[in-house]
Amino acid sequence: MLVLLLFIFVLAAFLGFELIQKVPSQLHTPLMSGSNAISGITIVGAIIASGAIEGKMGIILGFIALILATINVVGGYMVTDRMLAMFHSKKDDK
Amino acid sequence: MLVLLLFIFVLAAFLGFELIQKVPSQLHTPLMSGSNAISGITIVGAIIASGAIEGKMGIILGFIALILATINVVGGYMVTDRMLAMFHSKKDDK
Amino acid sequence: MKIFAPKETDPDETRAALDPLGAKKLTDLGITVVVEAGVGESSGHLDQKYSEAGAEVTQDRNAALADADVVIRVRKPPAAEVGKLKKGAIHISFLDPFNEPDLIDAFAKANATAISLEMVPRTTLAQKMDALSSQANLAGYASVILAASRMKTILPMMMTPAGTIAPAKFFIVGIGVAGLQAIATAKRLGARVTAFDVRPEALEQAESLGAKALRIDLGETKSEGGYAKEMTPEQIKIQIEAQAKVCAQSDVVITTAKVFGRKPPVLVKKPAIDQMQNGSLIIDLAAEGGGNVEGIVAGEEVTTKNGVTLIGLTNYEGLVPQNATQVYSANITNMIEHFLDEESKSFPIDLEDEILKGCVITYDGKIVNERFTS
Amino acid sequence: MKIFAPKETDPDETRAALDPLGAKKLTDLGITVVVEAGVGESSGHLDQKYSEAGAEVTQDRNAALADADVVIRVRKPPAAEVGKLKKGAIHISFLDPFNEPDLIDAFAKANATAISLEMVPRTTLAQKMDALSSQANLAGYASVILAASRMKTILPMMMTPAGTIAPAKFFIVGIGVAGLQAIATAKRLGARVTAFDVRPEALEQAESLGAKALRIDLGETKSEGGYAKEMTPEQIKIQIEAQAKVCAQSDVVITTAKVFGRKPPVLVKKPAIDQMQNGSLIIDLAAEGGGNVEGIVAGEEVTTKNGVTLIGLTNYEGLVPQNATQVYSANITNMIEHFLDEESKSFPIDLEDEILKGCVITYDGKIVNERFTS
Amino acid sequence: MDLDSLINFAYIVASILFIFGIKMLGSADTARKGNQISSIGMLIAVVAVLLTKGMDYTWIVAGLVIGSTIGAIAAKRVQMTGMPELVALFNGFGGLASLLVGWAEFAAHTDDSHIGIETGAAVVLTILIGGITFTGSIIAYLKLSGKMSGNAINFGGQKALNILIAVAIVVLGGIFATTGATWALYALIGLSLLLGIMAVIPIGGGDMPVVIAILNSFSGLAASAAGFVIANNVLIVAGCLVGASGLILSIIMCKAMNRTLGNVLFGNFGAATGKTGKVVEGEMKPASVEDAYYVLEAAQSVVFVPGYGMAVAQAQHAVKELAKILEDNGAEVLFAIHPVAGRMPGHMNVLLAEADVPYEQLAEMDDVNPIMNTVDVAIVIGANDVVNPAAVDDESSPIYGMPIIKVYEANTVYVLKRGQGAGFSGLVNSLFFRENTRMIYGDAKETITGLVTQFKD
Amino acid sequence: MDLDSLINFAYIVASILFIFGIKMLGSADTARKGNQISSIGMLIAVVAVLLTKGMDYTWIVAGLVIGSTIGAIAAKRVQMTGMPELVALFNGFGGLASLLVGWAEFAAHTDDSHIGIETGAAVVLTILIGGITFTGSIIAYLKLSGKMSGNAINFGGQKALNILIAVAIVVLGGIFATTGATWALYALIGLSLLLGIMAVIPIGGGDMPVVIAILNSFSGLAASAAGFVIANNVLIVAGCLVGASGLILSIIMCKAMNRTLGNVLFGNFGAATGKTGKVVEGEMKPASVEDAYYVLEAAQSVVFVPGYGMAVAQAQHAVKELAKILEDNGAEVLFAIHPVAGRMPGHMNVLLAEADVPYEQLAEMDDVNPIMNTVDVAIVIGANDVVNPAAVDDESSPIYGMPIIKVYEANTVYVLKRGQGAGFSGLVNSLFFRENTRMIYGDAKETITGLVTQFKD
Ligand SMILES: NC(=O)c1ccc[n+]([C@@H]2O[C@H](COP(=O)([O-])OP(=O)(O)OC[C@H]3O[C@@H](n4cnc5c(N)ncnc54)[C@H](OP(=O)(O)O)[C@@H]3O)[C@@H](O)[C@H]2O)c1
Ligand SMILES: NC(=O)c1ccc[n+]([C@@H]2O[C@H](COP(=O)([O-])OP(=O)(O)OC[C@H]3O[C@@H](n4cnc5c(N)ncnc54)[C@H](OP(=O)(O)O)[C@@H]3O)[C@@H](O)[C@H]2O)c1
Ligand SMILES: NC(=O)c1ccc[n+]([C@@H]2O[C@H](COP(=O)([O-])OP(=O)(O)OC[C@H]3O[C@@H](n4cnc5c(N)ncnc54)[C@H](O)[C@@H]3O)[C@@H](O)[C@H]2O)c1
Ligand SMILES: NC(=O)c1ccc[n+]([C@@H]2O[C@H](COP(=O)([O-])OP(=O)(O)OC[C@H]3O[C@@H](n4cnc5c(N)ncnc54)[C@H](O)[C@@H]3O)[C@@H](O)[C@H]2O)c1
Repeated sequence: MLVLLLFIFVLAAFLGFELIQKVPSQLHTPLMSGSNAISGITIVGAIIASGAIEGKMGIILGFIALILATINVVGGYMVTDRMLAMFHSKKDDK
Repeated sequence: MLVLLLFIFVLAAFLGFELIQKVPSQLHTPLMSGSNAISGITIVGAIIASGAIEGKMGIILGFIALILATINVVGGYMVTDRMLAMFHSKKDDK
Repeated sequence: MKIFAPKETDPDETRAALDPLGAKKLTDLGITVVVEAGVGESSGHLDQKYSEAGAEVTQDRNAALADADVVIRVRKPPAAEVGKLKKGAIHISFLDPFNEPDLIDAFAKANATAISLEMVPRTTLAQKMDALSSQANLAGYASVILAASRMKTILPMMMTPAGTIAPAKFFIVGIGVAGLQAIATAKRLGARVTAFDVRPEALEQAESLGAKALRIDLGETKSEGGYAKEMTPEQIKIQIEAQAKVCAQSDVVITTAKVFGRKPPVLVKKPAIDQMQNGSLIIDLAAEGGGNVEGIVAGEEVTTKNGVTLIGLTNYEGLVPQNATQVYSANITNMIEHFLDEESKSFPIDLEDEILKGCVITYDGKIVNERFTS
Repeated sequence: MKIFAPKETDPDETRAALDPLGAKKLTDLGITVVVEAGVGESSGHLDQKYSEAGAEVTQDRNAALADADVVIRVRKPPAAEVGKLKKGAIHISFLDPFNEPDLIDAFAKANATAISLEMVPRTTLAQKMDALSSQANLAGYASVILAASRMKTILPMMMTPAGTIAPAKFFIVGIGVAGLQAIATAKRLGARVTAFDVRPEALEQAESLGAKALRIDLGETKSEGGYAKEMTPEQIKIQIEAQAKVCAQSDVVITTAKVFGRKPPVLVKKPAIDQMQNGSLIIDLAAEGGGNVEGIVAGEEVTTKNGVTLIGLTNYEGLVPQNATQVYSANITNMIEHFLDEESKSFPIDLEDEILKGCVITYDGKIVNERFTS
Repeated sequence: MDLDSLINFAYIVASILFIFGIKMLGSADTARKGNQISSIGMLIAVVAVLLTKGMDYTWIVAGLVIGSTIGAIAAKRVQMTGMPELVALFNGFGGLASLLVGWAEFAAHTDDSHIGIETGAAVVLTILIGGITFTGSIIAYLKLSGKMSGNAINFGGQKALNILIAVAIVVLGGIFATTGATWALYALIGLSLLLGIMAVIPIGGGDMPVVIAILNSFSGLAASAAGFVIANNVLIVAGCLVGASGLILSIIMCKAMNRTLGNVLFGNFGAATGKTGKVVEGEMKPASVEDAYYVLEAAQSVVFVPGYGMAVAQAQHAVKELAKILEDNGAEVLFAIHPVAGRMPGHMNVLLAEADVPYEQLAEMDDVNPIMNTVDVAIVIGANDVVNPAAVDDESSPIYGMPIIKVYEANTVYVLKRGQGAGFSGLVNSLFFRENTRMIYGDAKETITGLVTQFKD
Repeated sequence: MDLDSLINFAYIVASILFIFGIKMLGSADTARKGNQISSIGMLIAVVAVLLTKGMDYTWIVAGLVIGSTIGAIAAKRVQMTGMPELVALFNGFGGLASLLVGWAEFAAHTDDSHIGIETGAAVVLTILIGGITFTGSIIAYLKLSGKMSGNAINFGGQKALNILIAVAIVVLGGIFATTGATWALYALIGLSLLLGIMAVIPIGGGDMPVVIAILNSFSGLAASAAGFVIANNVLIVAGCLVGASGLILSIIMCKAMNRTLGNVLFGNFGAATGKTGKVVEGEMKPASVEDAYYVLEAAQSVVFVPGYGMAVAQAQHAVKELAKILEDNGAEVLFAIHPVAGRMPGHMNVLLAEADVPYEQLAEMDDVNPIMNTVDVAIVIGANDVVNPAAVDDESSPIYGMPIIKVYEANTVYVLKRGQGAGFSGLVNSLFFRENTRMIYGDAKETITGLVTQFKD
């Protein structure tokens, strides 16, 4: 099981490296921000933790984690979208 | 379990797509030949099958598979290397 | 075979029919070459160079004329000299056959073979003998250099600390060989060039040299065999009007529009000239045949009241006589080499041949060329 | 303030000190402008154009001279006319001060301010008034056009069905303003250009225009203030020898080498000329000061025994008089505008000013320029 | 299909969407769509996990609502200029969340048995990476938002202290992983947070974007580590994707700044004993051809200012081609010719005529200066003196009073030159130090050809 | 670590090596090393699997020895020219091996219980893909080696038959996966093999390289499917990598041939009722800029032959630049100027002088023709009549007798033109159909600029 997870990890790592090849500098910030939102995937872990039926401590920690992760996800996607919208409208102008 | 394997498969597929970006036409054949050798990885399956302790039919099939896969692997790598060696020496000439 | 190149009789002619290089080539082919003393004087070739090339330099023109199998020159011969030719001799030169029926008759009468270089067909194969092209090319260049040396201004644009000098504006009418070279030369010197021709493909060619093509809708204007067809009077009228505006803005107008075998059309008329600036130039390369410009005088220079100078030289290529002689001489030697019978060292006239069919005017005592037998 | 531009007295001079555009600019600045009738004749500007620009056209030269606060012209004035100037008047022109001590004294005696345009310092700031540069630039262009119109051959290479015409070979000695423009113009026309200068940075500049730089090891050859230093006799000798080979292969040699304030060095000597081909040209832009070429005669044309023509015009820029006048006029008006006191509409002479310190020769009855006070 | 398989299948779909999302974010045309696709992936992952059997939704709903509200408001309210610091802040939250998830898993492990060495190690990694991400991001946020000085902070013994912390973390991590001792966990949390602070304070404000990119990569790794803790694929994949792509991105960003990653992160770090970083006011800012490409691509008006360097580089043909491309791209293009540009009168005219630049595009200095402030991009090609603002604003300069082409009034100025070489006059050019000027070093022809290539790709 | 973990860890390492291997194979400088790295990966995987507990090595050793011997000998013996077909053959073996592995797993499943729908489906896929790969590759091998006509084979009802086979496979696959019926398996095997044949025979010999690339991708997928059957990661990963990269590669290859994948695979397939494919003897062979780049990169002598098309395209500056690059690359470069090239005497001279091509590189026709047969590459830029061999070898041609530049004597000729346009004379140019001529369509300037870009990258 752990081996499979590791396998997945390794493949994902390579894939991550290959995905980003040549990014125009104007996109550096949006890309960072967008992938930051993805790293909010930890929200899934937080949901599992805060949805637990027992273990007060765990639930509390999970709850805080959930709030933070949600901020990261929701805020992250929205802010990225705002940036990109701005970028786009400038391009469409001409 | 199957889900994890699928996960692995999907990631590998994406990785495969990303790996090949822009290949000079001179390298088309060697690349094909080299990855053909890799597809001989089925040799691992063939070894497992032909190394089985029981099940005659399976062992025979495995044995044939093993021979074929080995040809593919050994021949494939060698032929690729020959091609690339030729290519290289030609480049170094000038 | 004996070839003779006499000195040109026209005092304005600076070219020669043969240069020492050509003489060498012919003697190497096994041909006897005779040149009149002083033949290359005005094109920069001393008699001595001809001797060195293996030619015989003679003072006796008449004897040489009577003796030669082939006589080569640039301009048409004086009528008097046609009779001096050996029977069956070949005479190669520009002949202006459309305007010289008497001369042609004289050739027929003299039983000489007259080859008119104007009539060499414009096929890809015949290009090496195509003297019209080789000379027009140099004429195009020379006309622009002449303009540049006569202008009170420079051609290129210059943005300098003492202000900007605007580029000179050239307008080239007729984008044949001469027109193209004129465009190329003026563009090289940095002028702004506009060009017009009735053949649409010529406009594309002008653009490939960086000129602006003036596009005038004239309806049907097809060309045949590389030459423009004569246009209808209406077409010419439309053209003249559309050109007038461009002329008014131009510092130099160069016209090169000829129509093969006919009088060149008059394309720049007085109203257009009157609108041009004081100090402008008009250079007419078709002046010899009558000119594309109203008021042009062949061989002379006229300045209008409003200060426009019309130049109508008959021989622009003669301004660069050394090169003009070089290529003319090459055209003629190419022709001789092309048709030479290696064995007998003779120039057999095969009237079935595509090229000879076009350019041989008289043969065996008759006018043989279709265009003149009617 | 009243400015007067008399007609040039030298009959060979085609330029004028002011063109209508300049007259307009000055009148717009609130200055009264007077020009002598016919001042722009040879440069293509009718008197009427000056009137239209707001200038007064006068027939009475002497009156105007006596009345003007500033007199502007191209060439140095006849000695007789210096005395006619108003006391304190400013006279702007080329003065050739190194060779005209008497003229300078005359100015001092007449209590006039003599500004010599040659002496405007070559700083970036003063470039708009730098008439040496603006004229040299046009001279460089004109010298090549002159060469092209005098040659028996064309400049560009052409590979044609009638053989290949080789490109003309130019050799430019002295890569200053005129030399650079000559290079640019010859290159534009397709010639092969070799160039030499004693200043190494000039060689790089020639290369940036596509010329081949002739590199001769001469040891130390620094320049100061944009001008070349005079070389030692040994250096000149090495140079002459190295150049001789290039000359022999060249169709045209153009020399432009001046040394500020001194006689130009003789750089092309007889042995080199003797090796050149029949029909070659040598054009000397330094002819006025004595020339870079042995045997040159200022203002004349000499053909050597081996057929090399030496041209020593004193005024190449005069070949394109309209543009030459345009930029000269701009230089002068720029200078006046630069120093004009807007309030009093006067031209105050501040001898502390970098530019005036350089170019004012006499002021207030004295020779004030450091270079001439010794 | 059973529920578990369904959830896992949803995870696969989510992962694929993340992959596409990241890929598309890397190119201008698809970036926005990419972000949306990745957000859909996130939605799928969240919905999927909510399907898990036996969950108590009270806290979940509360957490989601609170978090969404805060996130949305923050994202809406923030000024454009404040975005980078907000991203840093979000990133910190993500890191902290991962830390907490790891901790929670340990806390939920209520019976006294050891959690197992593998999970233990995963918890250690989660906490370590999450902690560094959190405090590091917070420092970055403070520096960027100006709430803390952007200067690099260095003090004696910094290096030693950092080594100490690192060693302690390794030791404590080992103890916790093997024994599961709670005290070790707490100590670890504290030290990780401290390490995050220590790592970022010595880095100057100008380098913060790279730091955020790195921390972003870390927050991905933290999520991935958390995924190992709770054995969840989508966390592993998504986190790892972010970890890897974030690393590449930060390397790319460094390259664009002509720096290396090591130089950014440790440049000040090692050599830091007492010496404080000096912030040069107005430095020459280099730019890459790629940077310029993106600005040019969006420019509506471009003015080229050629000088002697264009002649030396023989760049005129390439320049003409670039001008053509820009025009085809919808920009208005002019060539502003200074009268003394080059080394002879009309030098630029000769070159541009050779390259067949249309006369209409040649503008005189006096015509172009008045409109210069409406120009998006001015490209100075091997010109120097003729664009030196000293002629306008420095009375002590020898060229004071000379008219110049006022490129500095344009929105953005790119100066193409080979290096620090002076012009004909030998003067320093203050244009190069202006806020809106970027230097593109290298032979002008190479640079222009590079730009042309960018447009063609 | 237990043995199983160790093996699995080895698989991870092997997979990583494969990833690097494929990546490195894609670039000329690293290709050979990449192949070696991937072979090390293979070795690791094989060693790892041999560690599996409870194996009978008899057959294994025998199989390895036999296979290695055959493979090695074949690889050593083959002529350079025979390599493509050998690769096809190997590929087929790989596919067959996968098929057999799937089958063996089913056969080994001795008890009578159903193997399970998931494994069943995996077996079906393995057999299907493996079978197609095997027979498809064999056909490709036969076509390439000339043992079978390279022509496309078409017959009436082909399409219907193929659809029938496909339907049958789906049905049988369903039956087998759900019931595990052995007869269904055999039928499947047969049909898969048949489908492979049917798929490849309608494709012409010239397209075989693409077909092999596709089949290579298939053999990877077959291995991957086999991996699912025996639940083995390294098979899944390596197979899938090959599957995906092979697909991309075949798309790239199609692009280089100006074709689409669909066009190659089904071009003849659909429209094939009775009409037999016609093989034009001597056709115009298009090439891509990239192809030309690789040839030019290795060329020692290059002759440019410009014509009127260069003037129209205004390509002279780009040509000059390419010439410069080629020279810097060690090639000898000449421009062969035909006296009547262009539309006026000296037309090419004007253009090349404008671009500042050194006079030394301009060669006259008569000087260049004698050395033409020593020239590696002749590049004809928008010239047509002046290189038309009809002038030399076709007495009936109107231009017979005109001297031409004999580019056809060069090793390789690239002709740059926009399309099928004729020259001034309007004649067909047999040069374009020669064996050693490749056409690069498109505006000459674009093409040349493309080549320059290739060299710069
Ligand atoms: N026009 C005239 O008639 C004339 C005559 C004489 C003097 N001048 C003087 O010359 C100056 C002209 O000003 P300018 O702005 O044109 O030129 P400039 O001030 O001389 O500057 C040229 C710049 O080009 C750069 N450069 C050189 N080669 C290059 C290459 N291959 N690629 C990229 N950049 C290159 C140099 O910097 P790097 O070395 O760092 O690359 C240098 O800073 C004025 O001072 C003017 O007074 C003009
Ligand atoms: N030199 C002279 O003085 C002169 C004068 C008059 C006539 N001619 C005649 O002109 C001909 C000259 O031969 P040539 O080989 O130079 O030219 P050509 O035979 O006319 O062929 C030109 C070729 O260039 C191609 N082309 C046009 N535009 C192009 C572009 N933008 N990019 C790429 N290719 C382009 C055309 O094919 P696509 O349309 O398919 O692109 C055409 O096949 C000879 O027949 C000669 O006799 C010469
Ligand atoms: N086949 C060959 O190899 C070959 C050889 C030489 C020339 N040519 C071609 O033949 C053509 C004509 O050559 P040329 O220069 O000797 O021709 P030309 O001297 O007879 O005429 C000059 C030009 O004037 C143009 N013209 C005629 N009437 C006009 C009008 N009313 N207004 C404007 N322009 C007018 C013609 O179209 C021609 O372009 C050119 O296209 C040239 O390329 C072909
Ligand atoms: N600062 C400015 O803005 C400015 C303005 C105008 C000119 N200049 C510079 O001043 C320099 C000279 O200009 P100029 O043309 O008026 O100079 P010039 O007319 O005095 O001399 C012409 C050229 O001859 C060269 N020369 C002298 N002796 C020589 C010898 N023995 N052999 C070969 N060449 C010799 C000089 O170096 C100079 O290049 C140029 O570099 C020019 O760019 C600068």
